[in-house]
Amino acid sequence: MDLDLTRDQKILFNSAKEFLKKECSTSLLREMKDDANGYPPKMWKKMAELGWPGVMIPEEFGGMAGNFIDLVLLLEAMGEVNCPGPFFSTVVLGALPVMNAGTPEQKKEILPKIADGAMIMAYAMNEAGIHYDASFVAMPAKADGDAYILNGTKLFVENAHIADLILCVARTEGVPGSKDGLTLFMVDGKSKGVRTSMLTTLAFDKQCEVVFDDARVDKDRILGRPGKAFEIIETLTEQAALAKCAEMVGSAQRAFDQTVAYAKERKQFDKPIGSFQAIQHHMANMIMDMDGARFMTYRAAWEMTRDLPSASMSASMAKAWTGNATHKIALLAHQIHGAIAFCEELDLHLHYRRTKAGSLSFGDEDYHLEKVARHLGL
Amino acid sequence: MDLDLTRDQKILFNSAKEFLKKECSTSLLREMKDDANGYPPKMWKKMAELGWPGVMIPEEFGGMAGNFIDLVLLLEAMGEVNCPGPFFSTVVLGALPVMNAGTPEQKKEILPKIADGAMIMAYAMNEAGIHYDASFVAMPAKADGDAYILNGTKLFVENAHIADLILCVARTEGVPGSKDGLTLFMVDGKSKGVRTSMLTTLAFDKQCEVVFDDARVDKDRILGRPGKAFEIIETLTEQAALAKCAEMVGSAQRAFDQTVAYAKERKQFDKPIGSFQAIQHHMANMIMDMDGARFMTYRAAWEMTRDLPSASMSASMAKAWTGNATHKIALLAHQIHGAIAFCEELDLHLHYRRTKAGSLSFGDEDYHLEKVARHLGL
Amino acid sequence: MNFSFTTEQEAFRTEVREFMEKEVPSRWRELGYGIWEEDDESWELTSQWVKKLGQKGWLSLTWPKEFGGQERSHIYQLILDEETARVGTPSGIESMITIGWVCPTIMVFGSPEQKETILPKASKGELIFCLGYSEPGAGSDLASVTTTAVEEGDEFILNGQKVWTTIAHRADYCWLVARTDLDAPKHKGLSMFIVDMKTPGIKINPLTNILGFHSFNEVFFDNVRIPRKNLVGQKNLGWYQLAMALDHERSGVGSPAAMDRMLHELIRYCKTTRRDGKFLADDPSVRKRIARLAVEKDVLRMICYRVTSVQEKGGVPNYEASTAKVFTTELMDRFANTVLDILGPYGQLDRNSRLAPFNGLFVRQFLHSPSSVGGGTSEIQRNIIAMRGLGLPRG
Amino acid sequence: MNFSFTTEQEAFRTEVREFMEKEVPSRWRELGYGIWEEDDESWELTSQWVKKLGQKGWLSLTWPKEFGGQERSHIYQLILDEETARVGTPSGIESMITIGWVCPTIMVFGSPEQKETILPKASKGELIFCLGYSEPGAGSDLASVTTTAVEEGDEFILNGQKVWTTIAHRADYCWLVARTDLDAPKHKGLSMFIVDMKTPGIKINPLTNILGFHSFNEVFFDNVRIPRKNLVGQKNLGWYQLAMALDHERSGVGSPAAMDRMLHELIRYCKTTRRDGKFLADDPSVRKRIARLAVEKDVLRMICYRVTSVQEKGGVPNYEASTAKVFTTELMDRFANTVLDILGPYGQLDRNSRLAPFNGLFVRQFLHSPSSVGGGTSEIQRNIIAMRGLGLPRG
Repeated sequence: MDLDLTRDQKILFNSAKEFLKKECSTSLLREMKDDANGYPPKMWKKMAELGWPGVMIPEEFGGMAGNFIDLVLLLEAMGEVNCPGPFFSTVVLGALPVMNAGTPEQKKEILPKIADGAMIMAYAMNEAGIHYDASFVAMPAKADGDAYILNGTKLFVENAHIADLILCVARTEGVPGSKDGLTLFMVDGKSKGVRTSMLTTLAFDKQCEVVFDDARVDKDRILGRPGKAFEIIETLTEQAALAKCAEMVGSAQRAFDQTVAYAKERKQFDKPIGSFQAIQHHMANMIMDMDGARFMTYRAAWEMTRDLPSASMSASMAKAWTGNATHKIALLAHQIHGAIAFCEELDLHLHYRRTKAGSLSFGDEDYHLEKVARHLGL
Repeated sequence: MDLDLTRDQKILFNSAKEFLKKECSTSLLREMKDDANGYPPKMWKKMAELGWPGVMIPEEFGGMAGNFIDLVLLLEAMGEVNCPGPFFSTVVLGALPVMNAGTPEQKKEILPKIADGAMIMAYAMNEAGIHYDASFVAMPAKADGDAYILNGTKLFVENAHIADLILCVARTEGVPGSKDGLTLFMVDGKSKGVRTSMLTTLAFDKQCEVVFDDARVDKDRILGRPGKAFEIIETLTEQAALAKCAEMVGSAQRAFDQTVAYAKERKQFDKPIGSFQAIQHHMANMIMDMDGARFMTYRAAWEMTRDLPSASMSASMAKAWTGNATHKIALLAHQIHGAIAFCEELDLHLHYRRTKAGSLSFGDEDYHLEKVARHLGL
Repeated sequence: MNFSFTTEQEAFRTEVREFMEKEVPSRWRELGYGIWEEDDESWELTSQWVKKLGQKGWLSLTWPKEFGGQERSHIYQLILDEETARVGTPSGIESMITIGWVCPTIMVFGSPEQKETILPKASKGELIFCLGYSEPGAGSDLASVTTTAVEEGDEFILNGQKVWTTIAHRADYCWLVARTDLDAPKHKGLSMFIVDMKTPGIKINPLTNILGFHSFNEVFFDNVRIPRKNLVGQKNLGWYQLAMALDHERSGVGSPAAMDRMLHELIRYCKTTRRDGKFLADDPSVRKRIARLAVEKDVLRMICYRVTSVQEKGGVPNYEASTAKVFTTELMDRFANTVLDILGPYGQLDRNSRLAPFNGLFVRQFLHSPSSVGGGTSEIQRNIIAMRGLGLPRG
Repeated sequence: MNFSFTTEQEAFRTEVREFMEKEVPSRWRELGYGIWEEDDESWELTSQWVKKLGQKGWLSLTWPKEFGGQERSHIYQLILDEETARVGTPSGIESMITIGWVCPTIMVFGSPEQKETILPKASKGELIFCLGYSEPGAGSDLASVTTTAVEEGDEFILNGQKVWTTIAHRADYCWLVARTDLDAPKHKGLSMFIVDMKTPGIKINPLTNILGFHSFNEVFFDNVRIPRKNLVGQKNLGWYQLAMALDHERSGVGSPAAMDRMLHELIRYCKTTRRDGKFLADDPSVRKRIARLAVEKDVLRMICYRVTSVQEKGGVPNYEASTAKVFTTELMDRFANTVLDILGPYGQLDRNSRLAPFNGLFVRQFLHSPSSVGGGTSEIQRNIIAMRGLGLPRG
């Protein structure tokens, strides 16, 4: 038992932070907020050169063959700077399900492109009427000869506007509420009948509304078996929830670090504010939330790398804790900074936004507590 | 709008506190803990002379014709000293339902005796399988000529061991879960077929297990209509919940006062501990909980005196808040006192015990929040 | 003990409510409590609105008649605050500063001329102050301001910088605290001034807040000449006058009514919105969370009513007002955060997203509350509660 | 990064668990974590038990071999702590003091003779210390003790009073801090002593705790003569030696395992107990509360594992140990309180009530936790976390 990073993990983590410090400044974030794409393709290209998009992709497909901990460390580093771009939607929501459920041909087609940084992906599950439970997907996919015709509207599809490939959950059988009958389609992002428009979101991430209007998808563009996508989605949701934890941990850590520095430097009543017991106790609470979030996340990631049956509960535990914990950290960071934190320029609000948005994605506290309850045999 | 007590209310409240200061010392509590009856009959007699048991009973039955606020103030004063005895079970759980649902004859029979201090009452609703919802009462009462035969076991019946009259909820029709079919019997506490034994409880109150073993009750010893007791019970539960709030407010107030005094007097690091910000902020939180609990309780009581339709929601709001708030106060009182609070002699633990026991009686936070939700139209 | 309002008071409430329902522009209802949008158009709306209130005499409801007020009891003010908050007006920081902080202090410490110049116009909504308190080095520790006002003949020469100065770019005057004795202990060398914002030497640098609005500013004073008649009260006693102004400031007793409205809308939404197969209103956890917010909102109401109740008897609510302030701030945090949780992924949607519930109201509320430290952080408020309310010794 | 145990470590866990299952008297399982019953009979049980552990070598698991230890890694200690806590032994404050605080300090600062006299016997469970730290005027501010030890020839003459001295009435020795220099600043005049409890002049006055047990005492010292050889380490450096002992003391890394067991039993109870028409386990609010406890318990486990992880690399966990202590104390509070809420009216039932769930375990836990300030209050711990862990300046 050893809670420290290994030498290799440290190298990966530190070099990622180094890279992002250089490439992902706060002024870049400011630009990207209003940028149509939402990320600088140059940075994405450099990430690809470093092998990031292929972090978990097997070597035979051009990846780094890393494990979930490596992924978590990259996401944590990106979380620290609130890094924009297609990493999450492409790697977590794209590469992982393809690795998990793709045919050898599909893997061969898609994974090398992801590893190269040549393919951007997006994941379209959510619809009106859904918070987190995919079994309520209603959007129909009707068989029509060698193809399916998709009709309906998907929501909260991050990066749909730039995606080469959209993984879209649609119903080929059954009624909303049933786990059976869901199918995962690989839809060309540029294909006819797919229209995207941008949502305005708390975290300035590029989430889209995607309208499928008689969008035609060939029958061989299905991930997993038709009607049997639910299990793939479950696994993906678990992985995505944990990946979000890593982002939130990074984001909260930065807000925390800034606050420690500020508390040491800012003087009021002729003393650094960090010498006041009220501030000290806030910060003691913050570090407990922080450590809890980090190690719950690491543990679940570690269990995932070993395929342990406990990984599923650990991921839900991590998500149930991390959303709240990192929100509290970001909130206290604001409170300790006082009025200055209300200033857009300070960037503290980006952490406040990101941690909250993360906690609302891929299952909130309630959703994951109920999962934990089931794992506990309740 | 005026949140202060009126002159008369102040007189009642202060004289009650004065009386209890003299009559209900902490050494008395210590004795009463192991006393078979659990209270000193002399004190009860004096209370009766002051008119307390008849506080809300109309003058025609020998009472003081006060209102619910007067009752609340007496209970608050008693809460401050964790006063033992039959007041709650006799006045809140006995006099109120008789006033609410009794026939003129029943009132004439019972209320003057209560007002005199000559009759002690107890209320037997709870059974195995019930937390708070009376519709799950299963205990059967079978008609047998001019009487009913009661069989079963009731739990958490405070003062059953000394009660002259036990109000017992039993089922004359229907199945557990149904609101219909419940009947309130007035059972002679000394009658054949009624056996009581003491439960060992957190707050050292005298709660009993009562076994009804072919207990025979005449058909005219019913409060309200046969099978229609549910509404009476609902009203009673509401009143009892609010009355518990008043007790908890008193109990927490005393713990709070002791803590303020201690924080001013106790020195560590050459300063009164009350000058440390951590202690100050604890105490600021305590006073917000305290004020909230008090005024939520007063408001509900005031609305009850006016029979306002909002009183029911206000009572549930008060109970939902007060249980938690007073528990937090008592807990922080312990924490601020440190090791000394772990000493039996200090009596602080009595407040910690009482506030918790109160929060578990007549509906906990969850139960009353659900009531509030329904009142809100959810 | 009495938790109700008189028939006369209820009639006033009806009058206010009807006026509000008719007059308040609907876009304001979506803005959120304590938030006002900052562009020229919305400022125009706001200032017209304040003037309307002024014409009704509602800005000076509790003022003595000699200052053009109606000498109504504080209960009327409470009712007005509640109805203003309920209907969702931007709750006007501009009138809060001018009417809530500046004018009451002028009534006590101001010169006859100051009273005459300021009060009648302010009561009509024709004159707006900004607050020159905070500086880069003086936030919670307000007494450490370093802006100086040096006496020179019949003038004071002002030099220094203020920051977080809300609506400096709109205000007619600045209500400013500056150091007039550099050698005295820090609480004893401060004075208060009324500074005409058109005086030469004042430079305003806009700041953008995290909602993306321009609401506050840096204000630089470079040899700004203030006529002596604009000194408020006594020289070097500014700290004590300011402390009194802070006592007034800490109120905000209308906020539970704003929460009433938000709850009402939230409940309607939950009863009509299906997620994951059921109405939100049928989810036990949603029911419980909303009910808890309702309870906390009423606890806050009691705490606010007590502030009024103390005022009504001629007292100055100090620690009571601090409890109201702390509770309001923290409940607003919890409120917004809880609503975002209930809304799930939809909780992320900000204004102008087609599907944004309440058109993003709670996103803005969520962003607005954590930094609302105007009038002192919750930490400072808790110190006040402990020391003034409970008599605990100074640390 | 590694969250698992080696095969060898797992084998040790199995060994410990099997031993515990077989040897632990069942009545202990109902007592609650950190609670031990105090009467002669239970004391007899406890001291036999400690001796059994001593015979297994489990009291000195991590000690260097030169002191009779096994030089096992801290992970073995963690496993032992977990399994001890899980099975519900009274978790032995007596061995916690002697083994956890006193002996490690003796190893560093003790004389060869002290090591020889104390360590072997202590490692066998044949020798018990009580802790002479707190005094009526010295709690959180431990450095302000006023008990004096005046040097006189080859002895120190001890006068003063200690309080909250747990198991003083059972202990062989007292591990005592006293003032040896009355003129020095308060941290610089303290020394540590090993005091034989049979020395003439010691008077013990029992105190009853709020659970009704006699567990702690007042101890009076009236001209008690301590031989110079019982001075530990250097005269007047006691404070620094004591601070080190406190670093050891703050651990308690087994507590999550105790919570595992409690949760397990709670879940079984909820699945088999119907209330108000349904199984408790079917109540969404109960499910959520239990799940939250389980999450918090695992967060605590991570925090505890980190303490061990730091130790394992040769570090001294100071702020990490403080987070473990604060989190344990506060989670135990929440845990007991939440369980009482879930149990409803049944939550009031204490031991010996026929229907008391878990025979009142959680009532005792509820009573036990709020005052568990041994080793420093949560306030002091938070100061330590902020100052040592984050480098925030002293207030």
